[in-house]
Amino acid sequence: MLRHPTRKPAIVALVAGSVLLTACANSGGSSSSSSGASTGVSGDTVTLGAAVSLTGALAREGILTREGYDLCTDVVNAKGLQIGGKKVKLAITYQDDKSAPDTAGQLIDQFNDKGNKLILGPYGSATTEAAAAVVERNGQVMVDSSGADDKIFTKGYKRTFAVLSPASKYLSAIVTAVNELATPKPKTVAILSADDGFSKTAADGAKTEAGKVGWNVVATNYFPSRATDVSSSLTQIRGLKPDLVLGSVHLEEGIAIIRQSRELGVTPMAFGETVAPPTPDFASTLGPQAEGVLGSSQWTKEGKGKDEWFGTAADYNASFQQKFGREPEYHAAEATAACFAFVEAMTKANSADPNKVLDAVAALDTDSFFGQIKFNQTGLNIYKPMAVIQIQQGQQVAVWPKTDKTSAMRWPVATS
Amino acid sequence: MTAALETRDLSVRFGGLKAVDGISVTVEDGRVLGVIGPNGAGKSTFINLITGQIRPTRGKVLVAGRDLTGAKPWKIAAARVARTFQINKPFRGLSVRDNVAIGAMFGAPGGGSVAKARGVADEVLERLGLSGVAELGPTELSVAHAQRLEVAKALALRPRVLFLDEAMAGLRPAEMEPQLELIRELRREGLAIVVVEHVMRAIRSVCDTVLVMQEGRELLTGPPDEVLADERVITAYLGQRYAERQRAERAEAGGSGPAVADQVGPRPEGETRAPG
Amino acid sequence: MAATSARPGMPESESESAHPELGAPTTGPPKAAPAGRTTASQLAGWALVLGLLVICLLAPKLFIPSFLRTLSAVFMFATLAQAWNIIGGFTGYPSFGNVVFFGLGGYTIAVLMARSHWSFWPALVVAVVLGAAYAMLIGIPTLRLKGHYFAIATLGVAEGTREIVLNVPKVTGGGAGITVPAVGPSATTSYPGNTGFLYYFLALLVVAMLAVYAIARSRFGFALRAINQDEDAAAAAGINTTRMKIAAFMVSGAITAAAGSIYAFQQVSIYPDRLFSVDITVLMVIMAVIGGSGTVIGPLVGGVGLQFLSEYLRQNFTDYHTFIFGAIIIVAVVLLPEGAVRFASETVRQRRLPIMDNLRRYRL
Amino acid sequence: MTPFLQATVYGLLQGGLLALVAVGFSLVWGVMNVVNLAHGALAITGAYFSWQLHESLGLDPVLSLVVVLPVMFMVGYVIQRGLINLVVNAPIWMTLLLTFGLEALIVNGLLLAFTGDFRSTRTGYSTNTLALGGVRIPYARLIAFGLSLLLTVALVLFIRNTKMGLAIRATGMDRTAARLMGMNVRHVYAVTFGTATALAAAAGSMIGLVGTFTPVVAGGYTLQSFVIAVLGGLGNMWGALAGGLVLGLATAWGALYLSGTLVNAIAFGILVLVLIVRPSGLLGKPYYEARAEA
Amino acid sequence: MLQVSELSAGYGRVPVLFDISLDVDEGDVVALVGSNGAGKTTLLRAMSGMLPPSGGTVVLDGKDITRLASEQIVRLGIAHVPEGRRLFPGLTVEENLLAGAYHRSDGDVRRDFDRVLDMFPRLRERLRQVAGSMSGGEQQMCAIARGLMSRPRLLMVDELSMGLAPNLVDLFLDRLKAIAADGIAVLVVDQDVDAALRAARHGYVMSTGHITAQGSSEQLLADPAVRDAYMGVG
Repeated sequence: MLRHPTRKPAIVALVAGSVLLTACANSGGSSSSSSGASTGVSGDTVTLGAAVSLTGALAREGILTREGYDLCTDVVNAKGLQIGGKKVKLAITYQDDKSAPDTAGQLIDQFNDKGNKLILGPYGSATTEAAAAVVERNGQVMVDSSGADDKIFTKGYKRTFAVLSPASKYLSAIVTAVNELATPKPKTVAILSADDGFSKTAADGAKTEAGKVGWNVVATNYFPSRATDVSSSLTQIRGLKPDLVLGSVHLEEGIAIIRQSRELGVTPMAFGETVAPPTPDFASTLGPQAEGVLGSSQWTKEGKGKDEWFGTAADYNASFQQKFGREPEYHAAEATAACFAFVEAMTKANSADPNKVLDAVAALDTDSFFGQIKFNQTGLNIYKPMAVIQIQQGQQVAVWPKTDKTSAMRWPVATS
Repeated sequence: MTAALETRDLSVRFGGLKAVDGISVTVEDGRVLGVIGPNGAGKSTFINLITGQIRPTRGKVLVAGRDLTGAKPWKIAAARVARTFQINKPFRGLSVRDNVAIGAMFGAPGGGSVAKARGVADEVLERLGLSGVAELGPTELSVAHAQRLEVAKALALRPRVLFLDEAMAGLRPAEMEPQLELIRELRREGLAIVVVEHVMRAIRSVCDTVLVMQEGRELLTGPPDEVLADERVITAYLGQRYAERQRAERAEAGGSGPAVADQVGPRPEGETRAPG
Repeated sequence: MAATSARPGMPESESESAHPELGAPTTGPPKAAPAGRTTASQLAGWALVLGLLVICLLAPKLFIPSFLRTLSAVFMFATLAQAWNIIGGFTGYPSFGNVVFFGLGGYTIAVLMARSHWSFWPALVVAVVLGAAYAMLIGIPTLRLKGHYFAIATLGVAEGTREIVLNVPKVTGGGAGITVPAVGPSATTSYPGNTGFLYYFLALLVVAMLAVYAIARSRFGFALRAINQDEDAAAAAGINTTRMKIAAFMVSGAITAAAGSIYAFQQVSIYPDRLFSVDITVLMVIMAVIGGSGTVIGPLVGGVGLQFLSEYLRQNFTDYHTFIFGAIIIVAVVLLPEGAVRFASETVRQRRLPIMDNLRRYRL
Repeated sequence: MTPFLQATVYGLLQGGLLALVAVGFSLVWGVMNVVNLAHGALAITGAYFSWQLHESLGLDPVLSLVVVLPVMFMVGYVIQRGLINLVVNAPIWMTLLLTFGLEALIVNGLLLAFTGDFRSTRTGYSTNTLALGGVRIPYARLIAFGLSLLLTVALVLFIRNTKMGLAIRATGMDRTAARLMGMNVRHVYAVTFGTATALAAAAGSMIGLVGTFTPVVAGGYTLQSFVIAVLGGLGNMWGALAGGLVLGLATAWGALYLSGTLVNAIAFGILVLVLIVRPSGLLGKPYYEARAEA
Repeated sequence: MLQVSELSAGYGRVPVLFDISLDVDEGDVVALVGSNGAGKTTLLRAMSGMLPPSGGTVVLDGKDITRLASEQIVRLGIAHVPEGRRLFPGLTVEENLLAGAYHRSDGDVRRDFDRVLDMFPRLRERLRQVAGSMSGGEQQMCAIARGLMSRPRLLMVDELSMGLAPNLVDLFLDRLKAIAADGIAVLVVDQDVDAALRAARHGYVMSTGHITAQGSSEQLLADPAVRDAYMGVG
């Protein structure tokens, strides 16, 4: 028990004071040191800022995104980046947004203070949306690699560009592809979706598209985002015997749909899912069960585009494999593509000044390993089609669009 | 005139156990009722029934004629009924003064501001000779002071009815006298006081009436000397054998003198808690 | 005759407690700070706090913009810790669901501003009132529970409330989140920017600090501390324990809801996963406890210290910061179980570091 | 009718597995009054352990328990003896915070060691199902369910019929008296925690067998353990099993007849309701009730 | 067999025991009596390792056990039947008894089990009953039997008669004598000076943390000064 209780406030105030002051002094001092670099080039290095999720719920995809960014700096620096007549080094500074949108926004501000005006997007729609708002306010420029929710592109932001297709295309691409390639064509489709914004937008897109091609959507069923048990949804649609089951999902729900469908005897002609099938974990986790599952992908190694940094999609595939010992999936590719957009724009503008880069990004019209890149008014890549892949013999092969396909789509997929 | 405190047929059962069974008492202003009985007789439960810690299953509690049966403890306190606990319950994080002030803040009629309550607390502490330890924490007190603190906390409510549950426990004889004198003084001031005690001397020296409880029921009620000499009480307390011995000794000595008055009963451990 | 054996409040038999600490001098920590009267040293302490406040008010001049944002997060968490302190520290009811008020406040703002086109300030008032009302609603049944049961019931309420928000997408946007109209023609209140929000959060922190300071010195605060120490004795002293506990929960809920409101406006787009994240609750508790729960200044110390620490770790240990933070929490819990503030005052009082005392205090 | 039966069967199977996750959590809570927020993280550690053994040695996840159980028992033993025992007597939020820190440490440690990739322990039988009319029962889940029953029974037998089990129960009821019987409470607590950890790890192995996992899902299993432990009554092994089954059924039926997005709401609704209406749980025993502050 | 020399102990800063010395020999029943709050329970706790003494020694069979933990002390042969009995309320009588033999690994546990049941036949009828649901007398039987299950050299019983019907007290005192006759030393603590001293050969009287008198039971019962000291408050 404290003998002199009345003295405590003084002591604790002292402690509080010193803590606060030390903290103020430290943080203030360290972050104000490098604010001079408005061109983005300090010395012979141009530094891009990237807030990615390294911990928290999005950690997995965040780390994949970082790999794509890392590959970009490796390749670009190996080839040598020339800006303003001199050779500069490309660097990316990473911060962990902890999968939290507020932290992502805060990080963008911190980048701004450190002179990082050029921002590579975080993983995920919520974090990207938070980042985009701050980027706009600070006069930074962001190339978004994975924030696909259409909502981001309806807000009139002028400084955020996305190399990727928006969420509404993710699942509808499978509908288009199947309608184009399948015989016999499916007549009924059930859509299963996670209840987060991105997934729901994708599900809505597929629903609209299915209506357009004349299929009957027999069920649209939602489950909690990041669920690993979707059995109830599957039990509900089993009796409806849909010809096609579409999942608007992330990896874990995507795996659960396939796995539990096999368990529960849900046997449509085929399954199609967003996000999950192109991810390496999908086939490795599911093994033979993954056979024949269709997936939408932002990128395939069969893509036809080509650029001077990364070569063709196949070349990209090779360099990624060399660095990481496995094939890239599209999260890495879209990350590299976002980085590429900056590199290309800086080269074109011959400057790393954010406003010049902004103009150059906006005016970009270039081919790449990721396909052709040109942004519209809202910042979306107008050329960017989705690709559809299928798992065949444990490998993902491109089946659509026809121009990029390596194999014919197997249809219907024998399921047991 | 209505009595300060009256219970009618007050009873509670826990499952099959009749912990308190049909107790009716009346305590007038300026009177002291002693409650005695062996372990598990239901003495503390009886207090808890009146002060609202436990709701009775049957019977009535009247405070100055007002029916407060089953009222919450703070309602009872607001009706100026204060109590101490058998196991001291000081507010450990607060100074002795503030421990006492709390009662004045909330229990006293009309309540009071912190400053006012501290004033009241200082008065009470002064009266009880605790001024010197007002700044200490309650865990730093001696046993005697800790017992006094409990009384002080109760007095800060400016009670009309005061329950003292084992306020003498652990005290040395020299320390006991001031405590007894305090009770007499409060009685003179017109408080109705209920004393639960194992120290028979205390019972004999301050009580007007003694209620003897056994197994939740009233064994008998009467003036202290009479009650403490009663065969039934001796037997209830000390068993058949001891009672016989006492009788034999008394017969030998010519049958005079108090019987159990100076005896200390068994400790009342674990009596307050209801089963379950 | 010398002293007797029965120690006040600690009878020889241990029958009143299921897990008595054998031979320990006290069965629990001094849970609440004695409410001091105004003394010179106390005034000095508060003067220091005030000085810091002035420094922080001048922060926009002193610091660069992103630091303002960091600072507003610091203020927000200190506020949240302080709000938790009212119910958890003073009253002794460890709510593990306080984030529910944060989320409720945020969603009130977002829904009113986005759907009903209210401006921020009236919406803030509604949010605060709703925060208090919700605290009452859930407090009436849950505050009858104690210890772990209360903690888990409130946790369940918070998680359940998030699920409700997720399941009414027409109102809340569901998992897709909801966007406060902050810019452009649909904006009902102009967006205050980093500096603005810094002041909002600072103002709220000051309100929270003053509220807790006032509570600590008021009858209400005495009632809460008495309840924390011994609810039976508190009731016997005339305290309407039910009403006081609910009132404390309401104040805590109202302040937390206000923080959530400002946060939602600052973030523009909000999502249920973040606004009802159990991590935010845990941070409140950690900050209050490691700073010193039940003291006025402890949550401020804990909130400021830990938020800066976590920020520092995140910036400098990009991959390992959560790992390190976890380790630091473990060490802090073991070495500073009574909080930094009490540790500091003990150190000053005893003129030595009472680390071993702390280690011995709660171990088996 | 078939959807109902299917949902029921599936709910029971899922509930059985969740019960196995929760039974150790409930044991620790009941005996030591410690709410272990790192419980889910320990389960996932077990999942990685078992997965690693399968990947590198081709060990079947059920067989791998021969290694996983004793090793994880030791891990739990050390955690309790070296860490949690230091704050066992502190106010409850201290143990909550300590175990929360432990959870952060384990989850991020796993993330650093194994990355965030989703893993699954894929065996030859993991794709097969048993079809009974329209109702299908996946073998892997059946195995997991069976193991859950088996381990629960084993735990009950251990607690009921062994000297250490007696010590665990005795210590949970009266620590002081247990000491007077010559029981080394530190050791008994550590054994309790070790047992709980081993059981959690066994559940983790099964999680890997029937589905996928990654470090960040740990928290979800802890939350479900809360619900189940409260439903079943603290420290009550059969209660944990019953609680798991009730939770499994409630969420399966709720998702079938209400909405798939409501499963979590249902779980937490049950939690809050049980706490308010009957804090001792469905099968709560009075002596734990008395012990458990309610 | 057991020597306590100048033992002191307290709670925190409050001293409770002052230089207590006492001896107990094999086969003895020794009574420790004194009024409420005299420090009897604290003394037993200090002897059985539940409360670390601040000074003095406790020696059992020539071995200093002063600083040992209670779980070690019971292994060395001191069984403490605590105040309030402290049975494990949710365990059956049988389990409570086996808990008493927890530290033993010899083969005689079953035999001792039968012996204590012979001593308290009532318990045999209650073997499957949960201890918390028994009457006070039955609980005391169970507690003493549990203490005996540890095969002690010294059995310490705190507040033997608490909450017992007077006629039961006699039964318990007889049993304690029988136990002592088997060569186990018994230290019985009670507030009922008459009962405890009649059962014991020797006795110690405690008052406010001191031993104020000691001697044979007859001496103590006859000594008015002791009676005064014991009555304390009178």
